[in-house]
Amino acid sequence: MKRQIPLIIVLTLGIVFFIQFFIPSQISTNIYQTTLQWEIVISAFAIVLAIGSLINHHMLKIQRRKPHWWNSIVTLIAMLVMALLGILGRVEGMESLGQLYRTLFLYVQAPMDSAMFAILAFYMASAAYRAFRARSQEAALLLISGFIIMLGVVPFGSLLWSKIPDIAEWIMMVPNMAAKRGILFGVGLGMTATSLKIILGIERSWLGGGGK
Amino acid sequence: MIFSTNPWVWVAAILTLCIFSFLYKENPFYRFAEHLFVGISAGYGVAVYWNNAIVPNLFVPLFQQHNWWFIIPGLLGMMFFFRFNQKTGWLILIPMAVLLGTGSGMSLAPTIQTNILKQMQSALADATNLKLGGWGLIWGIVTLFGVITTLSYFFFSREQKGLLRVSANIGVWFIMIGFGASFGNTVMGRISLLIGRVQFLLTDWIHIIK
Amino acid sequence: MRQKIPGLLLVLFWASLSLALPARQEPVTAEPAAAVAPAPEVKAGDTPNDGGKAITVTWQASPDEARGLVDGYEVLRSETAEGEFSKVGYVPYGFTSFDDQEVPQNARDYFYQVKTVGRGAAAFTLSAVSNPAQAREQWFNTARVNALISCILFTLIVVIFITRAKRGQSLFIRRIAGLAAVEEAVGRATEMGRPILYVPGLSSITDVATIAALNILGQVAKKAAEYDTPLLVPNRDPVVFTVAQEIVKSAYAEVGRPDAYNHDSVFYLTDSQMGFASGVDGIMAREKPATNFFLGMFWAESLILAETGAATGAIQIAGTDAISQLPFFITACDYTLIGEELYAASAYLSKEPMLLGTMKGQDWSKALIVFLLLAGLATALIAPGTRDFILKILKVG
Amino acid sequence: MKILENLTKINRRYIFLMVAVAVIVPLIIPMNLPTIPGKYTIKLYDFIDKIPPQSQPVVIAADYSPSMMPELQPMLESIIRHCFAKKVRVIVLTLDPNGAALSEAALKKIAPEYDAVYGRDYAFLGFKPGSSIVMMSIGENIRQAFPADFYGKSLDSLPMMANVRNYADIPIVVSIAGSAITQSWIAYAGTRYHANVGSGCTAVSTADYYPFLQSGQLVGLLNGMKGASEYEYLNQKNGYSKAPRVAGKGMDAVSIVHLLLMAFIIIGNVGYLVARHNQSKKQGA
Repeated sequence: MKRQIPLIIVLTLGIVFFIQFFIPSQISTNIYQTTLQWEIVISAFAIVLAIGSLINHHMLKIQRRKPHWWNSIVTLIAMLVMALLGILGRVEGMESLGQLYRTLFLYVQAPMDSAMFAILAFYMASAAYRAFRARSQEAALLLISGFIIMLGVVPFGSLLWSKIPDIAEWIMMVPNMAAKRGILFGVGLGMTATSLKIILGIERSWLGGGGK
Repeated sequence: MIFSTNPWVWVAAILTLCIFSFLYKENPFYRFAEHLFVGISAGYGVAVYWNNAIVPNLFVPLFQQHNWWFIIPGLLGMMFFFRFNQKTGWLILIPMAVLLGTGSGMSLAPTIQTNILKQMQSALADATNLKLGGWGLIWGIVTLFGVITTLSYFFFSREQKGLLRVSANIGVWFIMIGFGASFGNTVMGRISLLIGRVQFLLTDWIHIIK
Repeated sequence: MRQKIPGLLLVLFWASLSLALPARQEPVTAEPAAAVAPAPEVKAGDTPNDGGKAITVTWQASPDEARGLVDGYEVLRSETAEGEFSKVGYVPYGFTSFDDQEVPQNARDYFYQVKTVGRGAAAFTLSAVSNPAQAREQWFNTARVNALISCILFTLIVVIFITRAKRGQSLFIRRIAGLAAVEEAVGRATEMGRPILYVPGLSSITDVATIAALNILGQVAKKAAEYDTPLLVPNRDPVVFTVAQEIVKSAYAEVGRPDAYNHDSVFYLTDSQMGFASGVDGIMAREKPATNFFLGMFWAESLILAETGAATGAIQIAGTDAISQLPFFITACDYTLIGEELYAASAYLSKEPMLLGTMKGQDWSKALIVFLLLAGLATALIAPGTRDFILKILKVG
Repeated sequence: MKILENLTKINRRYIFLMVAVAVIVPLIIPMNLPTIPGKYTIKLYDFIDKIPPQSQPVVIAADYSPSMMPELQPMLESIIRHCFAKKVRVIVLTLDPNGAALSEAALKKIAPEYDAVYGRDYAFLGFKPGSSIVMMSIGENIRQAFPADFYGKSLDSLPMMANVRNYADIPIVVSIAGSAITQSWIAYAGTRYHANVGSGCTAVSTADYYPFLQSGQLVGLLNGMKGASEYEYLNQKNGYSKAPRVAGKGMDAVSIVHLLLMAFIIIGNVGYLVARHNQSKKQGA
């Protein structure tokens, strides 16, 4: 029973929305659009569980005085302040809170966001140094094509041989495109098969414990 | 050196440096920034869910437009809360089933369209474009050949022997060349992001660069 | 090159224009220009494959278009053949059809006229009135027949192999390098007395990669429970977080160690992509997990996670169907499941006949795609006339 | 030989340090590395260069938000400089809600350098939501999409707009963006309304546009920081700009980091091959 009901729901909705794709009529499109809106609402409620977990996780650390426990206080306070400012800032008469919310986003969250992104530049270097080694035939191909593309970017490459940028473009257009498409076919079939398995109730991992 | 007088710029600059300090090693400054980042972005997420999902998609239809159908997603969403009780815990499978059922049903045919039919069409269009002639056509056919060999690498139910082995190996070559190229092609963009940060530090915070 | 010539011609045209006219002159009131020829054969009909309230109008290009005297066409609509026509749209020259998307009512007659607009909007000529047309809503999208057939075909193939598998036919699945390493990786963590980190991607539950990642999480959690190795599962999506917690919990129960399950091992971090990455980076640096799993959907954070993990000396097994992120996992991780290998993983690890059957069905579909591509290539090259037809069959509607 | 083997184990912190130095130093001290313009940059530059002065305006769609500034803002600035120097009129608009402030700042900064007059030499239309709908309505009449400019003045009150109705009166639309919006410009302005379209895009998305370049649907393309610096270089070479090269400095940093990366790759491989050689000798002995 506890397994049957969810499986029946999945089967019914799966078939309904598979068929919906082929029906262009007004009612069909309305149902589709309303459902999309409903899905957003449903998944939004799960954030309560998630935040519950976050609070629980850090409360435990504080209570047990785990190493660096005071950092958990930072997380909890930051979360509460930001959430409250964001929600109350929309209420009439409290626009100044909304202003503070935007300032915090602009000068606290956004810079850290960009800084994490920028760290990628360093990691590209260390990853290339470590992994671009001609350990095998395949690794050598990875190395050579990556090298040529990088050479295509710098003026030094064109000075070395004026055809380098063209070769770089060819690599992007021919072998790279071929690999991309080949992988896309496999991914597409795998995705379709998984959707099918979910609808038919074969794929049950989401029920917890492999659905046994 | 002239420093910015805007305290918020200082906050942003110091936090940026805290994050970068991780490159040396994990340290109290990074730890502080990390916990602040997780907290503030989680709080931001809550506000976004509230302002952009719950209010426009639930409260407005229910309380302003009096569209009582929207009680359904509200109730389904609230079923997540049954999790707090051992006995009723399984009920969260119902909203999950709704999300998964609609999601799978909706994505089935479009995936076939974009990942299979569309890709087949472009692969064939490139390989048979006689108007292109010469090298253009040859590269189109080479691409198609690469697509097929790459795809053959993903045959799982057969041992990689004989022709399949040869083909799968060629496929791996294409994959590796492609990955190397994507890697090399991403470097410039990532450095540009770093340049953006350095420019912020050296222009907005310390006025070194004009 | 071909595009460049008209561009150059236009440039020359302006050049001569600017030479002929003083640079800063008020626009000359257009002299009554010669009339342009009307658009012949204006026809109207219901727009196919839609929810109604739309009519498609088609016509032939005005004979003056070839002489470069036409700017475009205005489309006008009326409720009666002789009644007042009002403008509903405009298309530039080179186009001979227009979809009127704002038809007021279904199943009611409307008439159309096309107004040829001369160069520089200097002249207008109305066409004859079209036939009456009605907007209707359709119940089947004929442009999507190819997708429907493909879906049915694929489902059939998969179902055939699933039934075969159910009947007990043994099915083979080849070794997948990254997966063979799972056991070893869990064992290593146990030996070293360090935890296992498992990131089930950053996407939502409806993403197929997430489902595959959760599937593998179940298997990894079981092994971790058997060996009594701590497991860390940080999450970004609230719904995925809930499911992951259920899966890990029941994995512990399944191997008979429900008491060893730590409720706090599966936890939620934050919704923000980079916030999540910074959090996981911190965890890796502090807890030093012996083994990292990055399976599911990833974006730019892939390399941030994988490089930090590599620096802490962990064995790393990654897998994603995000093609743009695969290069980074390949370079920074010990094993990487490429695209479909991630989905194949659950079949491989569970050895469940139904999943293996699906896998076999997918393989046959791949064979079919290869066959169709080769057949299409051969046909279109031998008989070039068939090319357009072949491409039309595959057209996405 | 031991030293060579150690080349496989350079501490990552040294790599990070060198990357940091390679980025920071060129930004402070200009290196002026050679610039060799690529063919797609030259194509776009030449196209704009051939537009007769004080005739029909170029449209620049600056559809990006602040996070893409390092790569895209220099493109916008150098195209504007090129146009102002050649007295080619410019219309700037944006379809990104966060883009208006960026493009306005660029115009306000550059216009005085060339004595460009608002309404005569350039116009700023600001942001309009709706992307593809806006592109299509410009096809009919630009006044339909933008009845007034950013400052609320009606377009008819701007002298330069007198003879501008739609794409037929616009020699080229340059789409500067880090998203797929350029593809919409190609589809709507280009294919549908026969406009010439040029592109300036982030380095990561360049590969998506090669097919359009080959088919001629794009006049030319600026590829990230590299494309921007090449355009700056062409401007400077032809005497159209005396401004310091912003992207040029960035590109110096990009080039040096690339060379550094390539050097690291070579060093790593040398070390690796030596180590392997030594190992096989040991096994042989």
